[in-house]
Amino acid sequence: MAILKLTDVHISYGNIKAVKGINLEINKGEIVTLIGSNGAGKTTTMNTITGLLKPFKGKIEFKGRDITGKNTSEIVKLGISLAPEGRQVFPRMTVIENLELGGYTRTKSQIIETLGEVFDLFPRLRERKYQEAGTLSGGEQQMLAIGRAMMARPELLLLDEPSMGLAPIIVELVLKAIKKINKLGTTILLVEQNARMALMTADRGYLLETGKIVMAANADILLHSDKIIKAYLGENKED
Amino acid sequence: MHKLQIQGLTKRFGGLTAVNNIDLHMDDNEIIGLIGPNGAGKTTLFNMITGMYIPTSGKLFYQGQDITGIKPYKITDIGIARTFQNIRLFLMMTVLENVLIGLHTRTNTNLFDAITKNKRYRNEEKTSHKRAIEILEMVGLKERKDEYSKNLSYGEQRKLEIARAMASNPGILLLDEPAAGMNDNETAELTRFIKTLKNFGLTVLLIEHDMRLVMNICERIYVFDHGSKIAEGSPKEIQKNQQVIEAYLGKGA
Amino acid sequence: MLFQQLINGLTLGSTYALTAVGYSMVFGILGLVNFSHGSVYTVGAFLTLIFFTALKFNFFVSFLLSIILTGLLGILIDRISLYPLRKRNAPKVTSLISTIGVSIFLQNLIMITWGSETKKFPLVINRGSINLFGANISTLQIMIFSMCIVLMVSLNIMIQKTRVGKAMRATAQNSKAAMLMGININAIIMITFFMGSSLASVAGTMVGMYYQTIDPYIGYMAGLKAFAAAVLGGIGVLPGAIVGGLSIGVIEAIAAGYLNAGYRDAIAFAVLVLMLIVKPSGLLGKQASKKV
Amino acid sequence: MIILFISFMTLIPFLGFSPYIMRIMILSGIYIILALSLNLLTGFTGIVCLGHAAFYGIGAYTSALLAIHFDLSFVFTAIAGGVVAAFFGLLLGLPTLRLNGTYLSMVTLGFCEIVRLVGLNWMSLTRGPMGLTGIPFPKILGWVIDRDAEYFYLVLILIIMTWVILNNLIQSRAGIALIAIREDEVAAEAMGINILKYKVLAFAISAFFAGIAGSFYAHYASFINPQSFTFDESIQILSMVILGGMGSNLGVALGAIVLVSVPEMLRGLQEYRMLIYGAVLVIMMLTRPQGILGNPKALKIPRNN
Amino acid sequence: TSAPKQGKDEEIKIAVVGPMTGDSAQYGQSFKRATELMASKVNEAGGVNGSPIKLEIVDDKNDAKEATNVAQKLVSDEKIVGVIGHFSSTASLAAAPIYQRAQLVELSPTSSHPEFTKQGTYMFRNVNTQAIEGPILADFAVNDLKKKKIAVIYVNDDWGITAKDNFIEAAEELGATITAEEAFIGGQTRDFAPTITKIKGTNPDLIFLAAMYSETGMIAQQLEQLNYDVDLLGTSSLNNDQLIKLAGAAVDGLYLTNNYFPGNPDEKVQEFIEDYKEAYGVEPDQFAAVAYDSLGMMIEALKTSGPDRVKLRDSLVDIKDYNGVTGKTTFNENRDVMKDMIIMQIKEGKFTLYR
Ligand SMILES: Nc1ncnc2c1ncn2[C@@H]1O[C@H](COP(=O)(O)OP(=O)(O)OP(=O)(O)O)[C@@H](O)[C@H]1O
Ligand SMILES: Nc1ncnc2c1ncn2[C@@H]1O[C@H](COP(=O)(O)OP(=O)(O)OP(=O)(O)O)[C@@H](O)[C@H]1O
Ligand SMILES: [Mg+2]
Ligand SMILES: [Mg+2]
Repeated sequence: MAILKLTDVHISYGNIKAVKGINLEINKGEIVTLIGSNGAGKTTTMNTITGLLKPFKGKIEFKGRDITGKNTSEIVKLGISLAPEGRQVFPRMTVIENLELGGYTRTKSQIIETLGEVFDLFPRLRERKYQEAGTLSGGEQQMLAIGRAMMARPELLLLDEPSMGLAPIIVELVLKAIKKINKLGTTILLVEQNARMALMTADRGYLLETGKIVMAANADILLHSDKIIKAYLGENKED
Repeated sequence: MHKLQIQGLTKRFGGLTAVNNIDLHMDDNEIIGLIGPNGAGKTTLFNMITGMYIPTSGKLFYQGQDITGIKPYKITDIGIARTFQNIRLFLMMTVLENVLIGLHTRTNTNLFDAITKNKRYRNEEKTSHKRAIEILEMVGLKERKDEYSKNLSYGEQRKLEIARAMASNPGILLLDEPAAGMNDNETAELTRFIKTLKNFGLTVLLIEHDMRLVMNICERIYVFDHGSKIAEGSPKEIQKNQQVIEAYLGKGA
Repeated sequence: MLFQQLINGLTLGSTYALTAVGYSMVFGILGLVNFSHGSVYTVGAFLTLIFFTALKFNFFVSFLLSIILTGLLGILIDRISLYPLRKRNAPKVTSLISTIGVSIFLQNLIMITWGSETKKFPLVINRGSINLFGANISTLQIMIFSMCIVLMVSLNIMIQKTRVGKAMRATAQNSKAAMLMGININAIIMITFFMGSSLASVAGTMVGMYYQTIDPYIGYMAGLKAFAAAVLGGIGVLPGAIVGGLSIGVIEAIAAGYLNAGYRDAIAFAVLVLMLIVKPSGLLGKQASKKV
Repeated sequence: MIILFISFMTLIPFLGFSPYIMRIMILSGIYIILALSLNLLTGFTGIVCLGHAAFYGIGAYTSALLAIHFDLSFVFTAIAGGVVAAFFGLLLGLPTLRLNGTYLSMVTLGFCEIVRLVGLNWMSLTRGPMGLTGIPFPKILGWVIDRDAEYFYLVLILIIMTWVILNNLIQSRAGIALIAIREDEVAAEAMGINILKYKVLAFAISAFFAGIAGSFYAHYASFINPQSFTFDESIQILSMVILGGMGSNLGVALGAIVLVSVPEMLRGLQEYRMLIYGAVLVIMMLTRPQGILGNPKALKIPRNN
Repeated sequence: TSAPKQGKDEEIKIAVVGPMTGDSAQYGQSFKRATELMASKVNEAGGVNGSPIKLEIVDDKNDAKEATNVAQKLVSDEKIVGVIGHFSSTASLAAAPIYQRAQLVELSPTSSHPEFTKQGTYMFRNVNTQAIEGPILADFAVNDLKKKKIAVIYVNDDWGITAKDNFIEAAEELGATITAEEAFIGGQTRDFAPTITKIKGTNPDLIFLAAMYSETGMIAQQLEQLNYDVDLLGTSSLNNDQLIKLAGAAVDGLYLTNNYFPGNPDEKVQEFIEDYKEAYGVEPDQFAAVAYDSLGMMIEALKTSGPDRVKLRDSLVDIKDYNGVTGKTTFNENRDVMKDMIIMQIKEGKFTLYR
């Protein structure tokens, strides 16, 4: 059953139409990736799912419930969590306070439990527990943003370019973690610039181009599609 | 005499040593890579070079001139330009205006010229405008020149930042993760672009986590970990360096 | 005499401090200076007076009713004059002018409904006083001062330790991210306005009792001074508001007592300017760490 | 277009408006200069100045005192008023090296109060609350300005001067530098912009024109006292800028006209007047948060913050 | 100049200007109420030579700039033959040149600034200047109360400064010493504890207050809170029941000068108080009384001059011994008034005649 379903969703910024009628479905337990070049509308779509933006047309359903136009806080309480583009940490709060806020909708003991898991995944964050988030390095902030989204233990986790700014060794770690939490029952929607990596992690993928979905298929099919190879993977074959 | 020379540079934040006794140098027309795990101190080094942080100890020389502790705006004037890891565009200004600001240090009409709009002023206006358009063309943003920069997508904003930094016609260009937020194709395009910069005679210091980009274009690479330099050498050497693999590259690379 | 002047200054300062806390809270969350705060303070004082003298309620009932109604007024002000602007992402200064409009409106509304003449504010607390080192300290002075300290401590605990407090700080630092945490920022903003405004009512009532008179213009200078106090202490930092308020009160008392009463406000502002130049983020404010 | 407009303006005194209307127009003119000058500071540089009335007052007092005691020509006293105000602007600009945002606004507010209170208490210079009376009519090259039409032309000339100078300034590299500072100081500095220099410059130029407006006012009203240069006055000028649309010179000029005229139109309402005025202010902000001529696009969400 | 042609029952317009809003609005309200009372009385009795009086109440917020705007507006309205106002000397002074140019009478019930009537030939006032009141107060303090050490608290505006200067000059001439001279800013200062503490340190026998009633009330109460018992002396501006309502026992014993006394058994005065109370539910204050008389005099003058601006001025100058609620009034050659003054004292919550 589809846990998330977007039907003919249109999103615009004033008169700039960023997303022009997309249909998208994610089934429970899947990892789905959304790929596309700069400005295709990936972030716009993610922000709309979490209610930060309101679509001017179309319908968004989560677990069969219509959540179109609902407030972000309500949507989050229903079980969707986003690690946003550009990290958006709380700059003058410590690392641990940031993480605790990630679990705002949960109880204290639940928070403490998940906190341990996040720290195990990113030992650097444990080291910097009491550092103000605004003074963390770029990559450290990215770890914090991912960790904070995990703190909510959402049913659907949205990750907008989680690998951005992370060292290769950490990227590997994050991908592993994504697979792991997915196994534990979290559905994941992943936006990635690194299409190869995303498709290797995901079960299914959508290709977004200038606000429209142009391809939707299983990940390995996309990975071998000529169009994708040429436009997104091309070039790098040599190494 | 090196174009840029760094001697024993250190930066502490309270008890944390973010950059620890670093020596580093760059020569004319080199493209140098700077890599290392998250929080290794790479951005902090940039901040010291550009005068945004005052080093705890150590010295910086640009073309033999001591530039330690000089104000950021003077550093730019001297010839070092940068981009930011967290994009910092002038969001409420158009793409073109952003680049015009980049030209600030390379223009010199004074208030009197501006108020009277004299010939000198009008000539300079024309040349700056032309130059700005040229630069935008190079990064492929010419079509969007009148768009507010906040309306660009993440990737486009990155390109604009590079364009803006290039506008000051720097002796050294410091790029902090320029490929972050770009897909493989765009990264490839960026790779070509940075290579052309070299042909224009620019010297580039590049922080990047995208190894394909780094290995492709850098002549030499410095590797930091926990604020210290752990390796230095050609891409080939670095890729094989066991310490670097363990701390940074991981087995996937 | 110096000791007496210090006492005078601390009491005056406490009244600024109580008002400053409200400024500081709203600023802390929304990053905007709510210039209607001074008028809200006046409304608070008048409501207590009206309930007490015209409707003959018990004083504490009157006080409580005023606190609640003034709190609700705060929410109303936000809903009418700020919320629509926030929704449209208008620049912060726009909200500033909007709150100034509200302030002018409220002040004149008070004047029309209750008249512009100065009114007697009954002294409910026994006027007993103690003599300490030759200085005269009244019960009321002690009460105002302790109120200030209690509020400072409890509010600080609330902001730092409770869930609501954390949500408030999160909203202040990044409202978009706060929403993503599941925080209902509209509710948080309402709570903030309610608390800030009811504190203004507490301050207004206390000051009314202390001076035993009120008029529709009490909020004007009090508002300015409280704003100054909040900034001096480090705006958004609640203990800072208290420290700032007390400092300005003491400076004024000393200036009036030893220098020239005509210049007392000028001296207070001059010291404020100098202190800010020395410590640009206020006495207790932390210099925003500049990571680039 | 512009020429048409200006020639229309020159005709106004011949259209037989009552002295009262002429007075309102001349006052609007003064506020247009004030709003334009504040726009440089607030609209372009992003400094919310709560003390503009202080510069206005300093200009007024300087010019009035020079005229009363030395009987100098308006050209000289006005420039002197501007220069003295600019000097204080420069002083106030210096703390911007360390101060920002609300803290800086507070300093400007404090400055405004200090100037007013000094004006109120320095009896020997300013005659304190009694104010300066008998400020002579403006004299320019022997020509005495004492009729409404003449005042109207004088203020018109001052507006045009202010407008042209500020407009050219804003379009120049200095102007873009100011906007860049408003948008992101760190990035602006990385572009080679000397932040302190430009902020001080903005303060000084802004204060200069406010000082000129002040000196015109002093000679026009022939009576000034510290009451005319309060914090409320600063707020009034700031409201004009914001209502008109920060960063739009035409907008803030309109803002000035509106905020001078509205209270006049409401005068018949007696005690309800200010009540309505407050409400009007809120409603105007709500209907056009970006200001009358501000750019509506300025309201969209910045992507990264 | 010829008077505009006017029929018998065409109304005569008189403007009443004062602070209807702003922090002095209560004084403007007194103007408004008193003049409306007078106007309706006159109109009921058939108006001035058959023409009804029409008042135009205008707000100047007690602000100099607003005052000039108002003045300009009023002079443009040809129907207006005279102006009662403005309230403060500051506003009156600022507006004076405009009235003078337009030859419109500006009769201020309250402006006591010495310069005011020197601004031109159309300025009148219906209040003793401080040059007259100051010496009376000083004489009373030194010779009657036998107080030699006097502290002064004054409001830092034109009125307060002239009041305290005139008082101090006269008092020092009579051999008194001034122990302290402390200013406060009207409508702004509410906290007097530091000032009182300072004055207490100089140990005076009497404090002279050049202040309005609202601040006087606060000063008296704060004196009491600080347990400081000292004699107080104030000016006629304190003659307002509100003072007693506000400060109660704290102002008991306070002396003040006056020319309007509600306890005056004179029929005229009692009738005025009755009518005022009936119309507005409050007792008239000093400001109401002088405004009432000011309009009364203007109407008296209009009876001979007719609705003509210039003639009105000339006939106002000629008014002799107008018998109003504030006593007998005559304008001197400077268009200032000289009114007799009485001394009152507040006793057990009442204004009582002291001398
Ligand atoms: N606040 C905004 N106002 C106006 N236009 C916007 C805004 N945000 C995004 N856009 C435009 O909407 C389109 C989609 O942007 P979006 O950020 O969703 O792209 P994206 O796929 O996430 O790109 P990237 O990979 O670069 O992050 C782009 O053309 C962008 O310029
Ligand atoms: N202003 C500061 N205060 C405290 N700590 C800081 C500050 N700036 C940086 N740091 C710390 O210094 C270390 C180095 O940070 P820096 O930003 O230089 O890392 P980086 O190498 O650029 O990492 P990344 O690849 O993640 O961007 C980090 O651990 C960071 O938390
Ligand atoms: Mg994106
Ligand atoms: Mg970095």
